[in-house]
Amino acid sequence: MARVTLDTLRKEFDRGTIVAVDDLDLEIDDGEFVTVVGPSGCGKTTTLRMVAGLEEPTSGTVHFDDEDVTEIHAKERPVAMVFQNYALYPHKTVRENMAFGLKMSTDMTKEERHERVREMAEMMGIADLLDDKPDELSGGQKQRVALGRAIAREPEVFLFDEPLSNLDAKLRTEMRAEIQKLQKEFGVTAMYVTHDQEEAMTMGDRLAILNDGKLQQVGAPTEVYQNPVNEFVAGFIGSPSMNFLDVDVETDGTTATIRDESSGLALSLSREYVAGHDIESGPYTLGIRPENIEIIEEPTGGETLTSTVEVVEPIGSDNYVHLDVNEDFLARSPADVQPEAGDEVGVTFAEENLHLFDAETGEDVFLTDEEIAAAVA
Amino acid sequence: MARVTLDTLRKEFDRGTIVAVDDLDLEIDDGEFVTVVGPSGCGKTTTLRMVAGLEEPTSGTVHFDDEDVTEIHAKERPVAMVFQNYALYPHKTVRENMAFGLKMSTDMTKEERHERVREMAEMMGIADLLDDKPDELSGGQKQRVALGRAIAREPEVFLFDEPLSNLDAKLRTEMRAEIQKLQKEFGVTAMYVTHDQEEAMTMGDRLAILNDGKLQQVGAPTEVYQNPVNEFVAGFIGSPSMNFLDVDVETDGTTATIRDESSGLALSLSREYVAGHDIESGPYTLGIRPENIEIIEEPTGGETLTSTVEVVEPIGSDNYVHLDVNEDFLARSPADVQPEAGDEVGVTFAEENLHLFDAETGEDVFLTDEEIAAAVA
Amino acid sequence: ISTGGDGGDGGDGGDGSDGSDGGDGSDGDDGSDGGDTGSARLWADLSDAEDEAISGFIDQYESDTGNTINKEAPGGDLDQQLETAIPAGDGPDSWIWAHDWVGRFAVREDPPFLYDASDEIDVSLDSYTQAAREAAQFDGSLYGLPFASETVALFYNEDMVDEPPESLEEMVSIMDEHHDPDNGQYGLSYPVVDPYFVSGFIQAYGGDIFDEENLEVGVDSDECKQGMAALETLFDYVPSDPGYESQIVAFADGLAPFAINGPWELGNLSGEIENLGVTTLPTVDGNNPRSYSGIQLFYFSSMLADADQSTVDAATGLAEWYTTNEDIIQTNAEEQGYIPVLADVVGNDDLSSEVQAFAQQVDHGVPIPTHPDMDSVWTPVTDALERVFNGDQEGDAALDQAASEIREAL
Amino acid sequence: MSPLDSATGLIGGALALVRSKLVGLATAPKRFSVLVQRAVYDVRTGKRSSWDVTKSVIMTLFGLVMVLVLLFPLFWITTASLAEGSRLFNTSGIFPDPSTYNLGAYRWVIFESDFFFVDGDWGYPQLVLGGGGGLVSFRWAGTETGPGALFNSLYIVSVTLAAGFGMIVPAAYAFSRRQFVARKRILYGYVLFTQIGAGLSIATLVALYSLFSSYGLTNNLFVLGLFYAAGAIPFNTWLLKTYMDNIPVSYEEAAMVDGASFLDTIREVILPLTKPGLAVVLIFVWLAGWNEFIIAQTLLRPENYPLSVELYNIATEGRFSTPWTRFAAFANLFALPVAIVYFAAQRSVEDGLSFGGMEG
Amino acid sequence: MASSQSGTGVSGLARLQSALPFSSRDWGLLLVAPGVLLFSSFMLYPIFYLFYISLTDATFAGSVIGGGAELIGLANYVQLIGDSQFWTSMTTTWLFVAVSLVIKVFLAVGIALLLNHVRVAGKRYMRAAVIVPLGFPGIFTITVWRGMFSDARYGVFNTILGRYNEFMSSLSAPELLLFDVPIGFLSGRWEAFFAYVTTEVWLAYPFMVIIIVSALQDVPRSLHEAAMVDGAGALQRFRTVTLPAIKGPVLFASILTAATSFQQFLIPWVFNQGGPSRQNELIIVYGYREAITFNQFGLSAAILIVGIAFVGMFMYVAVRYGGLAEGVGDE
Ligand SMILES: Nc1ncnc2c1ncn2[C@@H]1O[C@H](COP(=O)(O)OP(=O)(O)OP(=O)(O)O)[C@@H](O)[C@H]1O
Ligand SMILES: Nc1ncnc2c1ncn2[C@@H]1O[C@H](COP(=O)(O)OP(=O)(O)OP(=O)(O)O)[C@@H](O)[C@H]1O
Ligand SMILES: [Mg+2]
Ligand SMILES: [Mg+2]
Repeated sequence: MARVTLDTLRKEFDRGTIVAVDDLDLEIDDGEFVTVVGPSGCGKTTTLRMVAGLEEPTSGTVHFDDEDVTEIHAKERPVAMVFQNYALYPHKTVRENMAFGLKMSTDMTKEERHERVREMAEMMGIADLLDDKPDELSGGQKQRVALGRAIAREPEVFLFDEPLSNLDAKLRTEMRAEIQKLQKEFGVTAMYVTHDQEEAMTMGDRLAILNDGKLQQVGAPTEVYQNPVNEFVAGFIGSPSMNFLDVDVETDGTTATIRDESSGLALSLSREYVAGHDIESGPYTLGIRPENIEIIEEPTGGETLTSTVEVVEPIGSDNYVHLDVNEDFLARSPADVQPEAGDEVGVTFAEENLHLFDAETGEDVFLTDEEIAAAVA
Repeated sequence: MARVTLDTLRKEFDRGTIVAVDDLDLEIDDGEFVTVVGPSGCGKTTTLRMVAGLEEPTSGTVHFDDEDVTEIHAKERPVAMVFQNYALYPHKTVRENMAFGLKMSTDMTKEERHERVREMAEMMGIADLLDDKPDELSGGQKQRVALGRAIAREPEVFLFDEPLSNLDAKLRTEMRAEIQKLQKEFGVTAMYVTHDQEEAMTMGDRLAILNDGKLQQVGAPTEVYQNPVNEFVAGFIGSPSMNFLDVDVETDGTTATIRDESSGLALSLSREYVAGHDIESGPYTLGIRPENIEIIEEPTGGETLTSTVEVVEPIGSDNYVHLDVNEDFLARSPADVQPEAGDEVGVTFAEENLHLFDAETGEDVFLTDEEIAAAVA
Repeated sequence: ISTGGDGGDGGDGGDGSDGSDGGDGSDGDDGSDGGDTGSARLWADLSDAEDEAISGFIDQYESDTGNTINKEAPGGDLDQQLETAIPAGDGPDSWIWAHDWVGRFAVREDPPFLYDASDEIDVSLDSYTQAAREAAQFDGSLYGLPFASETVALFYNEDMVDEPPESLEEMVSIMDEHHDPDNGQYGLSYPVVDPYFVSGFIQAYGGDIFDEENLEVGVDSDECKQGMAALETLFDYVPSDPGYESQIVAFADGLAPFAINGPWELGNLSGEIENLGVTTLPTVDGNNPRSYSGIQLFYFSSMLADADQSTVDAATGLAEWYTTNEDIIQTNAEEQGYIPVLADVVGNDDLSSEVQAFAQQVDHGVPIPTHPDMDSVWTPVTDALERVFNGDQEGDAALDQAASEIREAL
Repeated sequence: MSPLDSATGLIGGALALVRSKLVGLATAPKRFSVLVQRAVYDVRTGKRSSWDVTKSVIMTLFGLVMVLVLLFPLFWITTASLAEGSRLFNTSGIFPDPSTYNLGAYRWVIFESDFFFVDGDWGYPQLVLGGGGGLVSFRWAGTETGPGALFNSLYIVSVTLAAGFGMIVPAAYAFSRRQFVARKRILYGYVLFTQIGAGLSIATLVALYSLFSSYGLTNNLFVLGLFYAAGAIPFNTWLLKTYMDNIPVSYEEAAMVDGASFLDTIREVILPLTKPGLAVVLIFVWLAGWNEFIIAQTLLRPENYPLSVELYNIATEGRFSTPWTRFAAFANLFALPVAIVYFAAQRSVEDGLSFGGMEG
Repeated sequence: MASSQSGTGVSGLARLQSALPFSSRDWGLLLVAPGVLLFSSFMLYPIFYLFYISLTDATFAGSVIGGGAELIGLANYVQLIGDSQFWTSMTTTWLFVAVSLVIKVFLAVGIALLLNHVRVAGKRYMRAAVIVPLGFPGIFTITVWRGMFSDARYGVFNTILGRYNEFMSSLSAPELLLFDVPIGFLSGRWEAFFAYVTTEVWLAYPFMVIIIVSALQDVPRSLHEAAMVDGAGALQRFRTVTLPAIKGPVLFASILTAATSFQQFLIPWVFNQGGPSRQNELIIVYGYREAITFNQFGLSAAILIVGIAFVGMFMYVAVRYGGLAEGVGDE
């Protein structure tokens, strides 16, 4: 219903000593669902609060469509927000909670309000809870009420601040689907803050990754997953996360070898690969996703490296194989690959699944500066 | 260090109106790690508390090795417990927190205690926090302290009540490994309550599933995953969870067909399969795990059924494909299977991956009563 | 006789501020000063019965003269109320209290507290007894008019005492008969650490606790010490709490043959003790105890200095009328136990035997000194009495100490 | 939202609370008997050992005895208020002879003292024909002597409550939620002065009187009410601030995002959530205006005396002694409503005085 | 602080309304100001005035109100320092504060624990009953206690002790266990002091009990259970879990009630005017008596100023070092 544009949005706390959000540029299309992820303290909540009008930007602007709302008070912005702890008014019944926004921001009659609330509640499957107080509800029910309350107002922008983090896994999956369904149904523009991998990957049309107040990358989840612009994004997106190894690359322009003394890794890259990428000699950080690692139970010696199995965790469909390559080196193998702890196994990975990051800047060395700039637009 | 035996353990609350734990029999071997899962309110915590001596059983006994400890007070049992909210003494430093149990239950000198605590802390990587108070610590650090406190006492039985549920995903993975490592290192018998799928599957030597106070199944995680004894266990274990369909089976003894009108499912079972299992005609609930569903993007008509794609959720390594078979019907396909929402696709699954549950009792129809009984021993 | 202060009989009027009942405008001029009728404020802190009685008289006065009297009971300690109200210009025109404040308030200047009414008073001061006359004056100024006096005398329970004792020895021997605290029997009810109550015995040998005329402290005189010794013999016969309420109950419950107390208890006690007798305090070595007596006055407040003449007339008129009206004095004596100070009524045989006993005791006694700093006397003396009563100190030493404290303070 | 609304709301709430509490109290014996029956049953069926039950019984008895000991003075004086005569002591025992118990003193307070109406003159009911709304209406004819001390007390307390709440609630909110110049300093000053108020009244009595009278403010119930409010401000502001600190800010934010204005937020969210805190403040502010008598007596003239002063006057009425039965009866009638509210509001008081958040 | 940003030229009300909620805008001061103003004019101003009086030779109320007093500098304070009664009074007051505080704390903790114990049935009603005394006016309860402490043999406490003696002697208990009735509760210095303390404790315990009970209820059960599993017995659990949890609130209540105790006036006044022989004159009584009985208003004002200063200092220290400042909050 509204395009949200953040223009060099900046928020400092404590007289500039803390830069919570650092000149953020982000455009969210009308009806788009953008998830925002990043480690704790990276400024996700602060960004959201500036969009909601709960926090005044230090500089920069927020536009809804073409209107500059930076100076507009929260209560006048067409946004709805779902808080992490739900923030349901504990003294009001579910009905009153849901009707409150309508009462405040519309001039519907009481009957109209209650009618709307009833509809909403039926849609969310909480119609028979309307007269309960929030503390009589279970977590999932509270969550639904909080959603219902937000939706009832028919906002143009939906803001979610880790709305599912207090729920258990099962409920989380359920609610996730529900939120997506509702968002699509109403076509509302949505920003969704989370630090849950799965939510980040599955929910949004696009994914924005923040670190330390700065935007790292924006893009479709699979795009971000497959082509992370830097080591941070690569490590942050994906669960279990990408394995990293400090390596040295030696190249003569046509062939190249990747080596790591401590793990005994040695990998010659194919000519095509070297030709296709602009590889230089030097120290790099190599990245490889667990699912891209193949474990050879009976090593033949031709593998990329050999290692000892530390632990094998069966997770039903697959096994996590912890390897002694470095700390937390993990491979995800099909359930039928079942080495014993202590076994010596071979490990291979295909060069097309490799990521090489600049040891200093952490940037993906195969990307041009333009590509990196494009990743955050 | 001790074998824990629960014998028809029962706990009623409110004068018998609530049966929190219903005649539970469970034997945990010396040094074994058993995870206990089940939906909220199924009696996990209550069971644990009875083992710790914090709750008095209504009937039944708890044995540590051959000693009946049912009547023994909590403070005299050789158990350590890690609480969900850590329950660190807020006014004591980390050192004092960790030393408290030693002070109470051993007659070590102060120096010995501090020495032990220091060792422990170094092992847990919290040596430099020893003089901090709990509220100066982050969640993960608190968790470590709580663990350290429990371990420092060198208990014979370790009890964990959802110890990781307050942590974020990343930290959870880390702590999980740490707990396992420590448990193995000390060889302590452990009971671990959780409602997190992944923890349940990866952590325990055996997995015990409770529902409504009753033990449903005990066994190695993969065993439980692959051979759930009933619909409850099948649905509860595994994430995303098993898909269920109400079906009718028609059989003449040598061949059999499974049908479901509403979804158009029709599956002829092979002769071998029918011969190997003792199938009768009638209504059943069919269960199939998401990863066992194959999606054919260009349906040829020979599939088990055809359906419409609702949503495709990329989760990086795989895609979740939501199908319009019934509510929440989910297939997990490799990342390269990427149908569009709205596409008509074919769905097949192999008969060896099928589960058939009695429509009434929910029990796996292929198991004999003896097998079912064995599953809970 | 109506009782004051006890519960349950329900027949009394309200205790509090009656306000005015409204002058009904009948301008019956009396002979006093002629001219306009005025209104005056009167403060009084009285028991219910007293209050009811005086209200009646005031009504009478109002309808006789057309003046209005606003009688108020400010509650709490009247002197504290006066202390603040008068300087603030919010005080009463007149108030009723015993004469012991005359000196204290008379010396106040800037602002003054009292009004010298010598020029306004038409009645001859000779109408009053000499003690009363003197009590109303200070340094030659007339600050009020007296209408009653009071002192303490000996109450006895006729069921326990056949013949009221004449001397201390007789009294002691009767007390000996009854005193048995372990079985809840006592010899005497007597608030023995209150200088007012015990002054009679201390001064029995002729010593003065404080000699007002010469401004001399006499409490450590040999005479006073002798009197103290006599008093000490009584200490053994009273309940161990010298507090007023603890004492009176022993007599009121019929557990003690004697009480030494004032006329204000007549009403209560006659309700509780069937055969109540009152007599003068017993002689000590043949000396009559010289107890302090208080003279009840209508004080004239400095409010009158700036007031309309009509107000002055209303206030002084009431005082003159009330203090000289024989009917009133007689009625008050009968009903309230007021001891008359109007010369014509004193010695009148119509008075009840109780009142006569009190009157006689007044005759033996001396008026309470009105020196402005009397509180600096009372406190050390009370302390000394407490010490002796508690057995912390000998009588003589206690009086010596009190005397030196007083001299220091004055 | 006017302070009046909130005050009536609170009082209404308080009454409801009292009622529920009294109902609870009335049904307590029944619940108790159920408890006992269950215990007996449990012991019989071996669900609980008899030692276990005995321990509970002993602890309960212990608690009961302690409560009785603690409340003994009130019990004692209440029996005194029922006794004959006016003496406090009873040489035959601690309690007066029960056969003499009567309600005379209470009758005196109601129908003769100035408690309700001056001189206890209640006026009388009157039938009015053709007046008012209907043909026949019933009304109370005013008394001749005017309203008594109760009304003065209520007037003072209303002023104190209105002024107190009007100043305490916004200030507490501001302290809890806003930053502004000198915030910490003022708050610190308040904390320092929380307790100086109590003894201050006596300390500054004369200074006060002199100041009041020089500004012509003596004998003014309204000003006195304000004065009490002033004394109650530091402590109660601080108390309420502490309470509000524990209310998550996200409720306010949620309301704001819901489109509520500042005042809406206060009315719809802050005040309802602060209820236990407000209840405690209500009680404390009420007591500040209700019980004080020294200042009142100094500043007021008799026609304006509130109940507290009247009570004190009864205590000092006799020249040397107190008419105890009347004093006790008066005090009981005076304090009982407050005590009952206190009793009923126990839960709120405990919640409102929770300083658990104080540490860390 | 950041108010300059909101732009000028907007009307005051609009500014107020458009003000973003949690930024640092000074208009919060507007909400606080009325209270500060009222408090200052009715509470602070009189204190300054009192201080002024303490610098004059005012003798009785009239000279204060009428303005007849003259400035004499610090003479009153000098006189005070030389006054032995002042020192007696100061020591007695502090002793009174200290002793009553200690007893109060123990009693209140005991009551709170008992009335929060799982085994006590109907504890909510008991708690409600126990706090009822807070609702009664001080003048009333104190007068009643005065009556109970009568020295007379038939005073309440003496009667009770007498019964106790009878009971004990019927058990032929040794003399040592008997009391020498009647005890002169109000006539002996220490007996009277004891009576004051008892009454003060009774007046203050309900407040403490409420606060402690609130604190006890905030202690998570799991802490007790953790200690139990750690092998701690009941006493140790009390020490490691309960005590630390109630320490803060107890300290808080202690500070507040101690400051009130310091200013206790009615108890000594009603009981025996600070007697016997002025030995138990708490500071306020002393000041009051100098003014009212001895007409030394200047001196009295000096005493009271010193008293107020002491309370102020006490509160300052308590707030500073007692951790109360955390209540002030610097989020
Ligand atoms: N009101 C504030 N005052 C000072 N610093 C603040 C304030 N709010 C946030 N910060 C700081 O700004 C940074 C970003 O905080 P923010 O809450 O936006 O992080 P987040 O990404 O939401 O983290 P989380 O995942 O833990 O919720 C943090 O360093 C935080 O400490
Ligand atoms: N003290 C109690 N009194 C009454 N009922 C209780 C009590 N403790 C537990 N129950 C009930 O017993 C049942 C089992 O509770 P329990 O806490 O063991 O569940 P749980 O499996 O730990 O659940 P969760 O996953 O929510 O922690 C629930 O129905 C609960 O309501
Ligand atoms: Mg956040
Ligand atoms: Mg649980």
